[in-house]
Amino acid sequence: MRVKLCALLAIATTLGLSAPPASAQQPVVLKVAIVQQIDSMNPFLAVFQSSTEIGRLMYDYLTAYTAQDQSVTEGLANRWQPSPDRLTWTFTVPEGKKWSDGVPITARDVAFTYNLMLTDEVARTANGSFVTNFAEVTAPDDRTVVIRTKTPQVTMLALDVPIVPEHVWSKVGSIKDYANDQMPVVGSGPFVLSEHVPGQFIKLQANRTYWRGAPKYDELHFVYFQNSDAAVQALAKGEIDLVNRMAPAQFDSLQGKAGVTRNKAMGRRFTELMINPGAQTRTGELIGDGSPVLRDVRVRRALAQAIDLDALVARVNLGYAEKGAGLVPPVFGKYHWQPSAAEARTFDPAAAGAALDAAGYPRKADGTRFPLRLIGRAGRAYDEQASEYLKRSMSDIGVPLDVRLVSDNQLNESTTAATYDLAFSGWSTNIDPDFVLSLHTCAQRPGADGKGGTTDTYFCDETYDRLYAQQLSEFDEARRVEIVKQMQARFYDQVPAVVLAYENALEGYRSDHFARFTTQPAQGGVIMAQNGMWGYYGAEPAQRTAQAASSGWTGFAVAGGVVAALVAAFVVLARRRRATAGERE
Amino acid sequence: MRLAGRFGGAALSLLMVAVLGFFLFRVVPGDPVVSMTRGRPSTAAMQAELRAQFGLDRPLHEQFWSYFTSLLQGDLGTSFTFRRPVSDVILERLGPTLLLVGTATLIAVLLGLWLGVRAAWRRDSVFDKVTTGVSLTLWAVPTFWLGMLLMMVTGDLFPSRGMRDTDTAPDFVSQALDVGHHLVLPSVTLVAVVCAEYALVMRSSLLEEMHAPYLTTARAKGLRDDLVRRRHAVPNAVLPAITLVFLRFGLVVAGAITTETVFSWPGLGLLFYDALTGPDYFLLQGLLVVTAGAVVVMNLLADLLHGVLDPRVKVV
Amino acid sequence: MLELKNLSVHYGPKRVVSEVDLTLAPGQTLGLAGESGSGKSTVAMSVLRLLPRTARVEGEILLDGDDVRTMSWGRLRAVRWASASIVFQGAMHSLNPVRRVGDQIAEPMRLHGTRGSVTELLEQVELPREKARAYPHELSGGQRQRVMIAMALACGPRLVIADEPTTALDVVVQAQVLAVLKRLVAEQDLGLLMISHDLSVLAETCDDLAVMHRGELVERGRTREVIANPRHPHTAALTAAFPVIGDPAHRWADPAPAPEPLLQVRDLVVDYGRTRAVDGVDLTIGRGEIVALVGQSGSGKTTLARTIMGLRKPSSGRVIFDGAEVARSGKALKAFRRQVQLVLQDPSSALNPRHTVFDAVAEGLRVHGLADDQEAQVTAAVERAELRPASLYLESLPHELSGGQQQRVVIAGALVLRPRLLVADEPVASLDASVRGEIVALLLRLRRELGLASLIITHDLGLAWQIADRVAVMHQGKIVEQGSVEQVLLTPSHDYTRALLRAVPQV
Amino acid sequence: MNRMGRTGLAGAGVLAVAALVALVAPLLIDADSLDVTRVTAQAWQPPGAGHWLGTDHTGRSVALLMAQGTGTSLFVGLTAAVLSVGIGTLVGIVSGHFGGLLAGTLLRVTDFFLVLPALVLAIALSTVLPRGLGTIVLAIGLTSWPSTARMVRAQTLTIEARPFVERARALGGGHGHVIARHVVPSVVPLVLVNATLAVASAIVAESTLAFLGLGDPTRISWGAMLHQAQLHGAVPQQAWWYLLPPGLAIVVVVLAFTLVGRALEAVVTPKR
Repeated sequence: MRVKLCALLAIATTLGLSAPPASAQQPVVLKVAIVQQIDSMNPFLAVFQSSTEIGRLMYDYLTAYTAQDQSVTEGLANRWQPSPDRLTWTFTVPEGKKWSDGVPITARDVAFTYNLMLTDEVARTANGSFVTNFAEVTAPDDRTVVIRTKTPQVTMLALDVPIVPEHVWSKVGSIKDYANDQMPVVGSGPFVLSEHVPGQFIKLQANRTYWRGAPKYDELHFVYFQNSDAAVQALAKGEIDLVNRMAPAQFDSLQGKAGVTRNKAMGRRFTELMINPGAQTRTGELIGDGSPVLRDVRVRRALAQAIDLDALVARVNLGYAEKGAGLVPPVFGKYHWQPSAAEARTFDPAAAGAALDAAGYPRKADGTRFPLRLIGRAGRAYDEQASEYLKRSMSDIGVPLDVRLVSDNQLNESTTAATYDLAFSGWSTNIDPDFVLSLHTCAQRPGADGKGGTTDTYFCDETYDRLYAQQLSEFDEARRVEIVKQMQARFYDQVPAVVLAYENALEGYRSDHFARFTTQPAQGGVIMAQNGMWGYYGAEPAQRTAQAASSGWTGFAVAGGVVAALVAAFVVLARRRRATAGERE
Repeated sequence: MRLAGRFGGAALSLLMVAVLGFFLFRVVPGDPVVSMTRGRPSTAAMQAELRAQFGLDRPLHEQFWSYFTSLLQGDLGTSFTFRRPVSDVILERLGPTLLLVGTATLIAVLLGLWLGVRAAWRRDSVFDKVTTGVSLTLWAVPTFWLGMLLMMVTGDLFPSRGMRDTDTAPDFVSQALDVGHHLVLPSVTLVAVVCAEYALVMRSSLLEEMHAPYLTTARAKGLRDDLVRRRHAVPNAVLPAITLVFLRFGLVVAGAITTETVFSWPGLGLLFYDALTGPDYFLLQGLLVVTAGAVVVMNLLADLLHGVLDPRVKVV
Repeated sequence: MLELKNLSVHYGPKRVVSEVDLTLAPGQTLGLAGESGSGKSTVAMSVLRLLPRTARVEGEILLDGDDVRTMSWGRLRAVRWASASIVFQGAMHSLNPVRRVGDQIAEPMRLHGTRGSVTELLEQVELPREKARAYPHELSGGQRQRVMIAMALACGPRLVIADEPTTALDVVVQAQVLAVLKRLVAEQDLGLLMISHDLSVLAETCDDLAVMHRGELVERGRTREVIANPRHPHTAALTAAFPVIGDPAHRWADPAPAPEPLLQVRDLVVDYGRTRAVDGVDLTIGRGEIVALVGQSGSGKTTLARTIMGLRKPSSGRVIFDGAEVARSGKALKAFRRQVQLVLQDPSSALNPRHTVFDAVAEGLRVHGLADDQEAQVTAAVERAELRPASLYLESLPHELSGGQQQRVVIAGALVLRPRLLVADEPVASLDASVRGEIVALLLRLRRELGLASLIITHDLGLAWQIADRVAVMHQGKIVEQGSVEQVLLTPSHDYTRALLRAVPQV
Repeated sequence: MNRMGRTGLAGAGVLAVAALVALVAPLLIDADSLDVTRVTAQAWQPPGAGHWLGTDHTGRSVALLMAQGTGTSLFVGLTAAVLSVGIGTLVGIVSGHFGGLLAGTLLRVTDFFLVLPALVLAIALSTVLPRGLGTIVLAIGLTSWPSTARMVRAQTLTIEARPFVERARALGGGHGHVIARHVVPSVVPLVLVNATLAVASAIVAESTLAFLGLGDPTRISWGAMLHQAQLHGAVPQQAWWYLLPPGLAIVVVVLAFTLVGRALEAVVTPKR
């Protein structure tokens, strides 16, 4: 009986092994690792970066940014015209663009989408900020969209709102409960969502009728990874084709790996060290418990001068970053600001110490001046390491740091409640600098009840606010750039935060599977997390002979062999035992 | 009477879990709305809207009451992150966890009990020493570390993540093989740790019975040694072990968190880990209620099963 | 049929059986008597080679002429149960708790290919056939023992070894089981080797008697002769330990004048949930009087004693001590407990294994805050309990003492508080026969010297005969008969008392 | 000496060494050599001369980190075990000795905590409370006591059912007397065994929490090292020298505690 069973098992195992994974006429697939969860496939609700990125592949926006230099280019609309008072914008949606189900895309779809957001509070969840200034959106005919705004708005060509098909969405009852998972999902982008298994993967098919032309491969798969470590490993093994957001060490580990090409790109992110400038509410009440000494701008400047930004970039970022200066990273070249030699604070602990002496904070008998607290996020490699350096630098000028690394939530809590002296923070910026600049205006501070604040640094400066208002209504780009730079200079001078570094986006791909990707911008740009879908859309498959998938199956063979050997041993043993039954107890 | 008491106790436990879950996660610092909108253009008005949407602006006791009443109707609330009913999100992930934990438990039970019986029956033999030594060592091994080591050692032999490849042929055999292929490392990791415990428990349980007089009776009757073991000793000794297996099964579900984290296995453990960073209150509560509920139910099952297997225990 | 030649058994360096020679012919019944540790069970187990691996067996064990020691395992398995079977001690544990008794009886039959039916076997031991479907825990002690007997007879062996088959059974049940065993042995002409510490049980059943002492066979002969004229002093001690009711030589109590009452129990009722354990009991104990409370297990006698001590709350009724009602709590109860002391059945468990003799005896002093002069008081109490010199014992731990010594420590722990009443729950039941007499004598001497009254709770009518002034018989929570020892035990008036007396095995 | 005794002794030996390392390491190790800002060695160096266990992602010596981490791991293990066993013993004795509502409630609570998946609760607790060693200790201690409570309660009930406790009561002894003289002394050995095993599981729990990134990031512990190793990509780098030692150290120390615990158990529980 037992023997029979074992034999059966053995047969089953060998059968399992001999059946190879079916692989006839395999489509060309680009497999991309994502580390962040997908919160929703409904573009009105999806707020996670990962979801937005997939949304860009499914739905085109009204306008787009070129891969070359991120300038505005054709999206669904190919022409646009503001009125002289800058309050009315007219967009033209050309003929010939189609939804993935063949229905033509019209201006009415655009108007429908914006009006849905204007009327339905839930539809504003993700992208509401783009339409708050809208007064009215209409589509006088199938080709024309007219948007009237309440006040002149410079960001009218940066409306990052996915446009959805009216013929599908007008039937949706409650936006809140709509998961948008009727596969394939009707869209206008280069790819069509065809399958989503939460926590596992997302599959998109190439949109053969895409108006810019079909992508050069068949399917795009996003595969979920719990951490980037696993993703990097999978890339090294060839299980996936594209990974981003690598840690410097992981990036280094891929050096010289056959079949893998690394892409060190300029990132959209900057990391900053916030210095609590004496947080106040909009009504001027002090809140939080920031150290009072930091209200003195001379102290903030001295602290900033004592930080060796070059060393941080070299040791913590392992060189994969640019030294920080203004609020706009160099990837968005024209708005990026660098201090002139006169303005720049060069690293000089001695000068910093002298400045503190002069400001009235001499060293005490024990060599310290005043203690400060530093909050960072536990589990973020940068914070964990940079805090060590900062601790050292600050103690060199007589400021002992109490470093507390806390959870994401606790960090948010502290920064919102202004219960910090120094804190790590960071932002991802957009092509238009408006948002990142707005974070530092007085109006962003919380109300009298301490709630409703969206300020980053609790910065409130008249000069800065005046410049902010100016740039918002400046439609001459060159002059706007100039104002934006002035704002950054002011920010740099007042130091509510020290921009530590612009981190590189570290990406890697299987160049043996995909020969080339389109980066944005063309020079030193990123493949993933673009302001657009060029990276995925422009990927060109390499000439391959065979998919490398079979290599993984050796593992099964090994396991099967072990099982078979065990079964055989068991059978032999059982036989032997039966034979000797009489002599045994 | 006793049965009613059992059910009542289980229900009370679940109720306490629900209450604890609610308040425990309300203490988690951080405003979920801030977390939700972080790094995105958002205005104070939008945040307030979101807060209202999720009922976060209401007083705590009202929130609790509405949470509680809908819980009684099986509604676990709506996940902040996924914008979908928590029960749906959890159900989605239940399958992979059950597959992993089920496979691992099955193997671990069979292997562990077998090893434990053999080791105890030949106490102090080489087999016993090796089994006990290995079991004790494995018991000391942190699960996640074992997983990482296995991953590093096996190199390219097994996939490093997830439950299946995205480009496997859709027919059943290929899919099953693919899942099996992915299942090897996580289940081996889980088996190694769980099996060790079962083996040790089974061993000590059988050792307890080794000197029982009824075994002498059985020997005196002329039974072969292995018959004495199989017919008399094991049926008695296996009872506590089976109870433990059931008790553990619930806990293993929770214990799979680290394994699932290491191997990106798309189950409840991974979901729990993700929910913590939100913090996704309702999801966390739901997960706590579900995992604790699993343990409660397993406890109950263990009790009932014990009553069936052991005639001395009467479940009326 | 069975022949033991020069049998010695060692456990490591310890020799537990030394050079025993014994033969048993078919149809013969042999009793093997001895105290605990005398090696009698080891002899029984060696017959079927059931001793643990660590045992070293020397000599010959011939079963039907074959030496069990040298048989192959296969042969041995064939011999086991078919040639000789065993009725084990403590059927609760000797039966597999998770299998039906019918299966367990049938198992050896299937194994050895014996024909027969379980039903028939059950009928032989006077059990209804449906009991085959019962699990061991669903049977009473007597029924389980009958199952063991049925099982032993399943393969029609010619030799049955019964190892303490009736220990832990009630007198009445014991009598029934012995009757069944006796009948079957006679009917089927079996050889019976019966092992017991209780001479009276062996005397009931066996024609021949062998006595073991410290691993050696000290005496062997016809049962009547051995008991009537013991040649070995140990045999004599054993026989003396089992008092014969009605024999004045075994009545050690001095006649005492009718005393004035010390403790009075009036209409006491105790309920355990829905069952009434003590049902309206009236009982009086005079100063310096020894009263025996006898009854079967479950009759409520232990509950009565606990309630008198204030360890259980009565449902109704009163306990009056020295003219005053006993308080249920607080200081008054504590004071009462100083005057009344409890002596428990099993001295080894009545002493905390971690406490030295000194600690155990001094415990009462500490509880009552009588700390001054502790050492002298403890020494005095210990010596009074006849552990002399006290200094030899004070630092000992309980497991270093023998059972008798332990019981003396318990008594010393009671004496140290100078009580006026001793409540003793089966004070000698777990003691070896030879020690038993000494403890009985000690209790009597304490009464004589200190005027200490005692309430002795026992199932053993012989003990009552030996020690008590008066006897109260308890049955189903009620006292059915009480009076002087002679009156109750010699001329019982209640049916239950008569049934009890009938069940006592006669030497 | 029997096998149990020998392995127990071996375990004790390992623990003695670990304790010594934990005590001596902070005194001998130059603070600068563990300061990422002062370290001069190259990162990710495999074992070799100079760094006989290689270096980590910042160039610190893994061997030194190991030594430094010993103290944290042992400290957390010990204090969490003391906390857990302390609560467990108290609850166990109280619920075992006193009947009635109090015992019922305590029993209910114990059962409840027994049901809760300890790891899940510990993770939740360590997110709720501020980061730090104290939190870890609390999270582990507060979630692992029920089994001790169960066991102590069972032992208390066993002891209380013994005739010698009845005798003590009959002598007039009150709750205090019974608990102090009889229950506690007989529970202590068991508690000791339990504590030893609790240390073992607390060390594993600490490493798990640290691995999940919930530990005290400013302190070096074995679990934290594994967390760092994973965070900075030790597996893809095949940096076995960074991954292996902390895990092995955990295994060895936990095993040592377990062996000592089992040896103690064999001594404590009477042979039949």
